[in-house]
Amino acid sequence: MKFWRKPLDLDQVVIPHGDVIIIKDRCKGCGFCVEYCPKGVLQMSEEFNIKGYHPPIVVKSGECVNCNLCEMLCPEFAIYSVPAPEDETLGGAEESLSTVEATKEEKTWRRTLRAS
Amino acid sequence: MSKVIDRPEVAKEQHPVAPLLRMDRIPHIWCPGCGIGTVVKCFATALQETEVDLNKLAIVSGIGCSGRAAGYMKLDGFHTTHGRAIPFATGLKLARPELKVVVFSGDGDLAGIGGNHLIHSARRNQDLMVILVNNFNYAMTGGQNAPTTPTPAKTSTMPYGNFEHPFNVPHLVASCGASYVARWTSLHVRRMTKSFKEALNRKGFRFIEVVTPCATLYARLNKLGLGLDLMRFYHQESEIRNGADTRDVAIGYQSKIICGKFVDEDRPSYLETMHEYYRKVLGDKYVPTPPEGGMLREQN
Amino acid sequence: MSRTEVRITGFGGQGVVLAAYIIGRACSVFGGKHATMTQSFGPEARGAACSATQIISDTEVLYPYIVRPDILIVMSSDGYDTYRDELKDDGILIYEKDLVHPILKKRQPSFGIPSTRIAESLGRTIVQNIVMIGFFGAVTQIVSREALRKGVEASVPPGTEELNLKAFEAGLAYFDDEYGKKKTKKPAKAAAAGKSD
Amino acid sequence: MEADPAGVLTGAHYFDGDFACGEGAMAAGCRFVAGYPITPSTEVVERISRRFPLIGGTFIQMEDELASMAAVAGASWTGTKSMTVTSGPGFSLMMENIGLATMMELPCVVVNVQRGGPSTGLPTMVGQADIMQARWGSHGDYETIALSPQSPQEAFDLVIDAFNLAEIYRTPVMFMMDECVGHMSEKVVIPKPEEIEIVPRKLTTKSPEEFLPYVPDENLVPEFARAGDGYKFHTTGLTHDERGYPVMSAECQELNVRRLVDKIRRNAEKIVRFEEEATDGADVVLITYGITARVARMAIDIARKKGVKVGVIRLIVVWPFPEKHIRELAKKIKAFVVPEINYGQIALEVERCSAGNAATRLVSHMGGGVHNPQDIVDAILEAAK
Repeated sequence: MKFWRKPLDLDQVVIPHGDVIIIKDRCKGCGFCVEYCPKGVLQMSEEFNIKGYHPPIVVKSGECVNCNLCEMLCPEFAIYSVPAPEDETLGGAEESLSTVEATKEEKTWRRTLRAS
Repeated sequence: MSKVIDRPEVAKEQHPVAPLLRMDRIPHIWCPGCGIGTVVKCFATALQETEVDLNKLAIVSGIGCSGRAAGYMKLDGFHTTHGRAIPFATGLKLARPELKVVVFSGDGDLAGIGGNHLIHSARRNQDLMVILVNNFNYAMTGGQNAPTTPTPAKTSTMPYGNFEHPFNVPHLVASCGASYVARWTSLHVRRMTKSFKEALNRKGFRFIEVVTPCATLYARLNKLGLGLDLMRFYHQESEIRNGADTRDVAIGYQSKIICGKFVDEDRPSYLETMHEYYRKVLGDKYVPTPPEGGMLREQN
Repeated sequence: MSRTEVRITGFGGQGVVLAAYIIGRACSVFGGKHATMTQSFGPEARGAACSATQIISDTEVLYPYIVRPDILIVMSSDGYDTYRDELKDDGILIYEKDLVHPILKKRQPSFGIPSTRIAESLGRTIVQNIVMIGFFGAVTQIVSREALRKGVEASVPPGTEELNLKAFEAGLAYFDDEYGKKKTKKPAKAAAAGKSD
Repeated sequence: MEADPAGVLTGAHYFDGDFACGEGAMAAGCRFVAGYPITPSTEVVERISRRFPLIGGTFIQMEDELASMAAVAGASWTGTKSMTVTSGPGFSLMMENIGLATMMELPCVVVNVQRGGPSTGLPTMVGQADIMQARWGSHGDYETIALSPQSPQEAFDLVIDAFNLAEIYRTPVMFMMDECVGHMSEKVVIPKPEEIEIVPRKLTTKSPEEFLPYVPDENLVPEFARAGDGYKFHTTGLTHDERGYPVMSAECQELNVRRLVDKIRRNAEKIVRFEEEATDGADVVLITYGITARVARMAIDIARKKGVKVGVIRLIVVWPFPEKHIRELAKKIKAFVVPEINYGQIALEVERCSAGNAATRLVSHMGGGVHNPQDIVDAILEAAK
């Protein structure tokens, strides 16, 4: 993860990981989710859904921080994210962090991530 | 890892707000790029996060695009007549005071044809939560001029541009006495949801205006691009000023949109005032309508 | 089938409507008769000549408005001017002696009472209309004094019964004193006034 | 069931029709009233607003009649017996939401103390010219129930029936008083609570999972779930299916509207109510309602003395109209005489039902007063020729 300025407590923070779920035939191609995904996880696809719109696809799999912004913005109830299963998202370097108890600071950080 | 679900019937059940929606009516009728669905999502999320008793919550809509919201939510949902959502909701609330009653409707419906009800309900500080989705025009009927249309935006009945002065709705309801007044755009999903959560747990007249894109009509008639372009505009031109004087929050054409929580006062609500007053003047003789309503029941 | 039409008129604040109401209530609820009241509404009910009408009958009142009153009770000169001509040629005129100076007609029995002055002497001008009711009852005998008394008692604001009953009795007494003993003017029986229709 | 004693002021009273109507509503179990002041109906809500805080009811004076009727519709969804009160101009404003209540199938009572119209007309004086508006005033096809009292006592008695009919058929019921009855005071006897028969709201016994808001029973009336009982139903003024979901199709419109109309029409014989006197062997039959019925009886007495065989039908329930009965009667008599305080409304219905078999003679009065009985006598004599 890139930071404009590295947080002092970066080593204590758990960066959540999420899976994006797209219900593509519900999509009307407004592009809100693609535009506002803070991690650039999504892109409009070339594919048409049954209504003839281009639904989003996940292009940066593993980058999702499960912030739910796509889910909140989507007017069609067509996309949402869920926490990624632990075994898939936690690589060796981050493994030690997974056991760190959530601190007050961490919660603040999460809220900051979630702020639109 | 990340996935695209191709089996809608499975995904339907999994969407976090699915339990609050009438999934048998989704997809809804709103246009691509319209923001009403976003407001519904945020409201549903607020309901989930506040854990209000959904059995005791009613949603009332008037007519128009936003008026369809009551039909998509799995609540006691009332889709009423044009402009009359607030008085209808008033009847529901007063006849069964334990209900939480939310009015979800549009700017034309609530501030235009229903404008009289809006101001009087705010004046009484009636125990209603009102979500006004403002897309600056009468969209369902084809983009006609609304009481919120900024000057000189074009509408289908002001083809040369609107010359009428629009309402500054937060100021209108605040000056009438509403106890909670906020405005967000449909881009401010977190703050909007937070406002909904706060308002759900307040008494009195709680008013939240949400500025949303109308891509099909308002944006097209004014060559403002797609819904996404309007969202980008909100991103650039909205300014959060909590506690702002509502006199300063009028919305001009493509001007800055002042957002925030403007009013949050602990004023006695209509029901509180009524109960307190009757108790004072009638004493023990006062028999209030029971919380579960004044319905006659068979005596056992 | 007897039908007696009564009009009561006065100025706003004299309790014209309440007087008519009490008479109607006394006749129907306590007196076993039928009594139908109508009243003037709107601006005219608050200004100049206010009026209420009462139709008292042994049978159901079919026509709710008065045609020509058998009894005209006037408590103001405005009311007298407005309604004097409609009184039946042999109708009974009952008037507030100090406020109304009627041109008496030979065939119209007339009975005056200084009801306002009497009310003043009882301490409250406001009970003037109740004095008038007592007087009306004594003059017309259209319903028993007892029924009228009950009508007054049941219709006045709680706590004022005593004063109002005093006013009522004063009205009765005035008649008994002024007219009752004189052989020349017998009580005009309502039955005599009420023509068969 | 019996009336709730809290609302019943048992005893002999001297009330005007408006007060009697208000008392009748409270005796019927009405506990929500929304209204807006208008002469000559205001005394109804004045009575109610004084008594409601003592008996557990809520009155609110809304900002206009549109709001009043909408609030009544909302309140009815809580199972509370609800009513609004108005006169002609306000009745016009209520029509939109009377339509909503009809479409949503909401029991409620709309009192119209009729005055002279059109427009502001004669605010303090009598009229009967809203009878057709009661029938057809809201847009679209629907059937309505309307009652018309002739005295303060009936204003009390019949408004209870109005509430009961509203419950049985899940529909707004129009209570068509007139200024004369509303403003006349007479003796009104209010019985004991146990002598007053009340129809309570019939709630569904189904669970929320199996409940659909617009599945009709054998009377074509759907079962009711109140707001706040966990049914989470949807209802709309749009044409809807059994789930209450809007369906924009001719087929759904056919089912929806046909049932709305038929639930009254097919039960019309049960709802129709009139008083009939001496129609057997009559040459002339008067059709009357409201205050006019009383005045007409004077005319009948006079006409009978002149040897005319006159019968009379007094409509207690004005809508539905006793169509079948009038059709039969038309074959046996010479003429109908219809006195009403308008320029011919029920007369049109009589004429339609008599289908050319008997003449129909309107005795119209434009309002501001009641008929001179002689005018009705003249019409009877003319009709008997």
